[in-house]
Amino acid sequence: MAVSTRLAEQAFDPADELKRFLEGRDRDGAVVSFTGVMRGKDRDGRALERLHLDWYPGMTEASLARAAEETAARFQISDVMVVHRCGDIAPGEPIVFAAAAAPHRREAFEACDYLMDKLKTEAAFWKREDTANGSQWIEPSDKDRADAARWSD
Amino acid sequence: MAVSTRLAEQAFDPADELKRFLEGRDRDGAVVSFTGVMRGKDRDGRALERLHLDWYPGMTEASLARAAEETAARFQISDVMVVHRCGDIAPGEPIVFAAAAAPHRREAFEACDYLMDKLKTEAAFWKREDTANGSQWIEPSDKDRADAARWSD
Amino acid sequence: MDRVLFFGRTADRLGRSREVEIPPAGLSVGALRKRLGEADAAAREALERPDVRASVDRVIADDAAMVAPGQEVAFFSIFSGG
Amino acid sequence: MDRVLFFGRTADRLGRSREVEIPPAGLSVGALRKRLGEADAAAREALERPDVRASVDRVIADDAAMVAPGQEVAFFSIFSGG
Repeated sequence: MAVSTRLAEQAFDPADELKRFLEGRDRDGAVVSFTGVMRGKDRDGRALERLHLDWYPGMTEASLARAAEETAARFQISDVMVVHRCGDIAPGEPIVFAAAAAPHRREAFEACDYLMDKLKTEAAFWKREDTANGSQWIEPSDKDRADAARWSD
Repeated sequence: MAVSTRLAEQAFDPADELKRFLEGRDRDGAVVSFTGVMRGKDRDGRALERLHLDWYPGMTEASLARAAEETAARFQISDVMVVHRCGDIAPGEPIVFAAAAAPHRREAFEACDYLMDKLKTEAAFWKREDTANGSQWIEPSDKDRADAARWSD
Repeated sequence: MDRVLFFGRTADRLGRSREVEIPPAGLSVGALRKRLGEADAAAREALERPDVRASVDRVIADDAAMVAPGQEVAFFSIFSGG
Repeated sequence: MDRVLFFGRTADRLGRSREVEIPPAGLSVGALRKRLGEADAAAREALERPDVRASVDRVIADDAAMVAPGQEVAFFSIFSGG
């Protein structure tokens, strides 16, 4: 079992991450990945110039590792990984790439889904959307909280 | 909405497929992908030399397109794609790559999950596992049928 | 002559295809299955398995479906899925 | 002198960090919060918001938790998640 998490201050390529995650993998039949991409518009349709993900060096990395380890402990999976951006992110840039590998696809789907719900509510980031008319700090959405509540801990 | 399906007689790279699928994507926040990899052992732990996926030219492509179109019609997604191998597949080689993009991650997860359940039961393939001791044709597993039955049509 | 196609386990016994003459008035899928089975016991056994399906012009068809000359018929074991 | 860190919305008002003297006997998180708020009204308002959390050595801590000299304290608005 390999649990790998990385906080990326620079842009990264989800395709490269998937390539590495798949390398030499002939024991697991199923790999599910999630890629979160920075959108060009906010919830109200206004153009976004930038997303700033503020982070606390050390604490943020630990929160990524905790989410991945809880996922590994909960599901019958072989490996799990997360790469998460921080800092200034431009529209179209990947924010997060998460992947889970398992012998069976159901476990891979559920593990990746769970991991994303954890990250969306528990990862130690502070999100600020910057538009031409100013900046706004964002809190977890009701949808994120409801998604996370689906998993009875 | 783009629905793209491809039957591949030669090995393909899931990372390249993900890269293309992500290109220019700044309207959708969420992309979920599934990669199915040829395992080195069968259900009973015997070493597999090869998987042969027999296919019916024309009919098999149509079955992939139908699964993807049903997925597109059912979920709030922006794009969906499938690449599926046929012919002789070696252990470690990708068999299938499926991906769905959506504004929200829940829809992307559900669409990709549904699409895989459809493909696992309805795609027009005949699967034969070749070992050192002979070959065996494989039928859909009870698990595949149970997974597909989760979606009440 | 028309060419009937075989896939999956069915092709192990019958090969990739066989030629058969479909009369101008047509033939049912069931009659075609029977005629192909007359070639030899292995063919008959393979085609009469309950899980063997047929298609006409790449659409699944039952034994009552009619086949006209020039249509593409195939027999195959049940799909395994992808 | 010890350095207290700020993140998220809280850092908009207080900057990235401020220096504060933590006495050898230690100080509670709540007392530290109050002392930092004495600097100016904006700092007080930012630190007294009900959703502002604190951590000691990178572990979430409530106002009763004690801080010793040399420990790393941070105040921040609620996590937005990834």
